[in-house]
Amino acid sequence: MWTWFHKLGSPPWMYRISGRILAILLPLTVAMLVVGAVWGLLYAPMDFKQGNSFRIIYFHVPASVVALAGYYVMAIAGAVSLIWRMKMAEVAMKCAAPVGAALTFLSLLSGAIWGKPTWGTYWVWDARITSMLILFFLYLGVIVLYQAYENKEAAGKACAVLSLVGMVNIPIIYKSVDWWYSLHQPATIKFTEESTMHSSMLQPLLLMILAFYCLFTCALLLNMRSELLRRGVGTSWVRALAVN
Amino acid sequence: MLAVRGLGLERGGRALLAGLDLDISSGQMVLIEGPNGSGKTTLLRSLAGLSRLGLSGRIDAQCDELLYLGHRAGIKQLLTPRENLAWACHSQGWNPAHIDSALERVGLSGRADLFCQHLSAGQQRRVNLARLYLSFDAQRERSLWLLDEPFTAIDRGGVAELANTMAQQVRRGGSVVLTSHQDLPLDIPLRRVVLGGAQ
Amino acid sequence: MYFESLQAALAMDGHGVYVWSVVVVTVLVCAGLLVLPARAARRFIAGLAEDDAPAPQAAPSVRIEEVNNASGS
Amino acid sequence: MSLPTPSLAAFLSASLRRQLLLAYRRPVDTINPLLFFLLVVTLFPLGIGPDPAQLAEFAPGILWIVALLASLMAAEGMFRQDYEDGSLEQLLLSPQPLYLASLTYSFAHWLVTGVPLTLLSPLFATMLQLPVAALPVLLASMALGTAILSLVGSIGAALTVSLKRGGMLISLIIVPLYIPVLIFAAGAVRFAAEGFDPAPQLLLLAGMLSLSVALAPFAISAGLRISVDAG
Repeated sequence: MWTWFHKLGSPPWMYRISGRILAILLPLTVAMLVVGAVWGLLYAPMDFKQGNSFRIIYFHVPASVVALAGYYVMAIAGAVSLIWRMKMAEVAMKCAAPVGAALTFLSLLSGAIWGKPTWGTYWVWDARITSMLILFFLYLGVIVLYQAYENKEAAGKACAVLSLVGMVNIPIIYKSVDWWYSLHQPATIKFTEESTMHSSMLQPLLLMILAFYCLFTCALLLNMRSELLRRGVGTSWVRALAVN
Repeated sequence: MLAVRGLGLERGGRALLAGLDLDISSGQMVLIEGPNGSGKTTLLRSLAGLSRLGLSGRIDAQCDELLYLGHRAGIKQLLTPRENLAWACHSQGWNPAHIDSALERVGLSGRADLFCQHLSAGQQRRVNLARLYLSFDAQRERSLWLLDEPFTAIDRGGVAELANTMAQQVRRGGSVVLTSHQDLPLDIPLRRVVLGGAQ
Repeated sequence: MYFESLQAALAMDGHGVYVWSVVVVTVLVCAGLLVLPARAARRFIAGLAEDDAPAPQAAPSVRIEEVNNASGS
Repeated sequence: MSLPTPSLAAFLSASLRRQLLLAYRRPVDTINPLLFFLLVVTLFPLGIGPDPAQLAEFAPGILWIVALLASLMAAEGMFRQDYEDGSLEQLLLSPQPLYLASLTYSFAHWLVTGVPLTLLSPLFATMLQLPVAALPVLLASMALGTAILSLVGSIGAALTVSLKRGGMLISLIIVPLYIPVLIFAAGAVRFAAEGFDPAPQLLLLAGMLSLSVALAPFAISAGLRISVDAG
């Protein structure tokens, strides 16, 4: 257990292993994304209330789910880096932030585009979209705080603290926004209720969610590799890479 | 009192020092020397526990009292010297009854109730130095002073008085670690740690 | 396939613009997430090969000396 | 390190007295947020029209948004002076528990910004035509809410105090965390104004306050340590 934990903290080991993981996971992810998208776009039946625009669900919901999960990944990595002073966890935290922010952005954009055919307007202060917007700000806060510190070790620590504070707050924020939405717009269109979804619609959605989780992992690993290289300037393992 | 093992310091991607072993025992005076930018202040701050970024190795402190005087005086401009020192007393558990004598020893008894913003730079430094006397009067067993350039902006008489107090602290069994550009007007054994020497 | 023709799939009863623009955005974001860091890493290694990075500087030495300037004793 | 701990209660009360004394000698820090509150409250009728019914409807939201911004403004400079003059270093070196010292800082900050805002809020509420019946709830929500804002704001201030351009950054960091307070506090006042029972929202605020009292000092302490180290 401990040797494994130790290895995880070693940059050359992580660089090598992540390369091997990516060699398998990356093609798999792309395949799942393509299959899931084609299945959802062309083969799944249409939702009769919303028509074909409902197919946006196959991109919007996976992006939202993984963006939220990504914040927890980031915060837990931050906690590990603070508690066990593990550099690798700090690298993971730093690299998870832009990936999560990009997925949150995708979720917001697809939600806005979806809003047009559904509500007739691009932006509706719906509970889900509002929560995503706040999540986007939380991600931006971490990214900008990291950039603002000149000392990157301090930046990592400060961002770990901030992401933990955000993690404690996320459930409160989500609950409060839900309550706020029910207060102001009682029982309007609630369209993405999973319970009413037919399994032929649900299956491609589940595949897409899995694909997005894999996408997050791949993007995180790729970012970490690039960050490990940058931090390892001058070390023997990075110079060995240059020779090959 | 303080055991340093394999200490390495790094700031801004530049190694300041590596593999420093240093034992500071009771009754010892240590002078950290070196050119500007050689890491004197960073070393002192890591000994105080303020600086942990870019630090490797171990620092074990076994003391009853740790007093650090840095570049930034920790003096509130809108408080009087007496009020400033009263908070220091509460924070460190010193006896506030000694404030008057401490202020007298730094030559500020007439200005104890003026706002610090009306004092000169040297006087403000002396308010800070009064904490040394408060610590001295508290007579703690294992007392460690970490002083960053304590003689800056102090006049000649003040320097002598300060050096004398440090000598007394050491004789009593306390320890002093300081950085200084000046020659010390001291007649006690000291250990010099020279940073940034040639390879 | 759910749709009868490629035209029907592209049009999606008038919702095609929205659905397919989301697809385009998703593809762009996914590509950006995967390609950008990979390219950064590749360029970094290429840059290393060109100019050999300077060896890490050893820390300056520390000298500890005992001075006994007790004048009287 | 084994340092004996001098009387904790005496230290905490001395710290609180010191913060209050400093605020008293530099009253501009206390008065500025209040003036800001007054100014912005004046802007709203000019912007959306003087119709009393309309103002009354928006009053809970306006009052709380402005309180939030005023609190944000006050939070920004909270540790700035102490960081620059070295008081923070001395605080970190003190053998006293930093957790309680941080809590004292936030409490003092609430006393000099949150409490005056709370006390003056009925005046501003009357200017915005909020029904008198809602004033007690407004006071309660302000007292609870500004305390949470002070604690959460301290986290942002602690994390950004060593940065040169901390001002913009602290808004980005802190505003998302303020949102639940805004929703429940403005909701409580709105409920009271419309004749519903605001107790659940006030209880939720109280719960959030307990949570922040318990957890925020950890984040504040960690933030201060990082900032002093990075400076």
